[in-house]
Amino acid sequence: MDAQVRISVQEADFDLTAEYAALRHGEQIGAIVSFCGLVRGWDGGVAMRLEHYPGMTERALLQIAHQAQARWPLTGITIIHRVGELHPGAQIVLVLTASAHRRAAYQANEFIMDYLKTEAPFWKQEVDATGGHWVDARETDQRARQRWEAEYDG
Amino acid sequence: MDAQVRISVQEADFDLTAEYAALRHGEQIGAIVSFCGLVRGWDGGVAMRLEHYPGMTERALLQIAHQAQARWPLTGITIIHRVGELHPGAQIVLVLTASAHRRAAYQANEFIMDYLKTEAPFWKQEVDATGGHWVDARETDQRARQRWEAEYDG
Amino acid sequence: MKTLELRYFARLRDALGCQAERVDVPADIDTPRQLIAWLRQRGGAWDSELSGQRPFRVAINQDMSQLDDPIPPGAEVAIFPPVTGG
Amino acid sequence: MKTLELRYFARLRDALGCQAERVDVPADIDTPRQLIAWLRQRGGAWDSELSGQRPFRVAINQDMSQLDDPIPPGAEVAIFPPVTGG
Repeated sequence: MDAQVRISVQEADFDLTAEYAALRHGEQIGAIVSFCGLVRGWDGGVAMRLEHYPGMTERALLQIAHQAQARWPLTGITIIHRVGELHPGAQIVLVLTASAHRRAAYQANEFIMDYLKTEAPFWKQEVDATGGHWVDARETDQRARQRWEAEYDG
Repeated sequence: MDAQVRISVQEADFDLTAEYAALRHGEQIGAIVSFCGLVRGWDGGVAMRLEHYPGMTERALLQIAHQAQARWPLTGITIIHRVGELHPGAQIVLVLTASAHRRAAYQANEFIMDYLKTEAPFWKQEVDATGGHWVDARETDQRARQRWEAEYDG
Repeated sequence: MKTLELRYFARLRDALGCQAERVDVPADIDTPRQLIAWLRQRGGAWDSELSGQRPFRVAINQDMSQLDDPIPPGAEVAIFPPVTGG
Repeated sequence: MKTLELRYFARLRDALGCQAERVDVPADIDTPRQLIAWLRQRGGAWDSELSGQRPFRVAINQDMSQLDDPIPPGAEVAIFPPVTGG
């Protein structure tokens, strides 16, 4: 099935409403799942800085979208990721998946986030009063991605 | 953890933006997942009529929210379900889950929809030119719910 | 005798031609299973719809219940088809 | 000799003090594993950061790659820490 795919890497904030409205059309969509990631605060935290690899980032996100599309019957996929300096509470990532069926929309959305966390070239730096500190990759994110390799989608 | 819980059964349409904004506060939320169910069209279909059991419906949805809350660390849960006559393309159900962690937000959201589909007293009638036809319950919805009974949340 | 508030919904209400009724049932009717058997004695749609050939669900005082759960006196007992919301 | 465009990101770029460079490598350097060994000969941070004690990833022409994938002539090869977006 051909899904409408939109990928954006941007400094600007995004608008869930507008992105949801853009995917909601026609009468064959039964489910739209959205994931919004927000910057969590931490003790002494001032901001989060997000670096990325221009060119490769869009390419990696598009590949992840295509993998999801190949695996589930989707009518639309939107992936927006912000870069630059973001303060606690800010929106950082948005993933929308639309499908005739709720399970496809849920599963594809979680799949995209799990792959994004391990395959898309973004790096976070936590900024506090002493400066910037690179965040280490988390083992739990690796495991979250790996379960899709073993799992037959149910 | 105490989650902010909002339940509504209503004829009026709902607004994803407003509901999302109501859950997004503080600096400890890392993930907000939303599910929007839409009425799908079908050949000759005119509308979907949704009947419910006033009183029990709210009670059942609240119980489902509390079960989700007991199972995952959530900061907020919103469940809105429309009743009455709805046309293809219309929004019918909205579930929002907010958490510090994305997996909790995803899993709780899917859990709530699976339980809602099998435990909340709503009944659908498809209306076409010949009148209204009650929709039969689907075996796949039963199975979707049952997997939560077996599954240890990962 | 004990008094129960019965409610019917959706396809089952249409088939039975009844939305709600107050009934006095024999004192020894303690469970939905016994109540259903008592209702089937009315014959016609009551007998055929509640025979179990088509699935139905029961709620006691607005909680989903099993066929052998106790029915308290004065309870609101609802009988309806499997739910189809969402 | 073949020419490669190297790029470094995030913590690794800071540690190496280098963001991007064009290098001429011996013609027999065909894979990221061989390229890494060649870069480590520079010593200092190059040797320690690329020793494998801290994990790193490699992309060839903007595709995530394995250590033994072929590097085409003129390729853009990026070396960076495991990603942490989302």
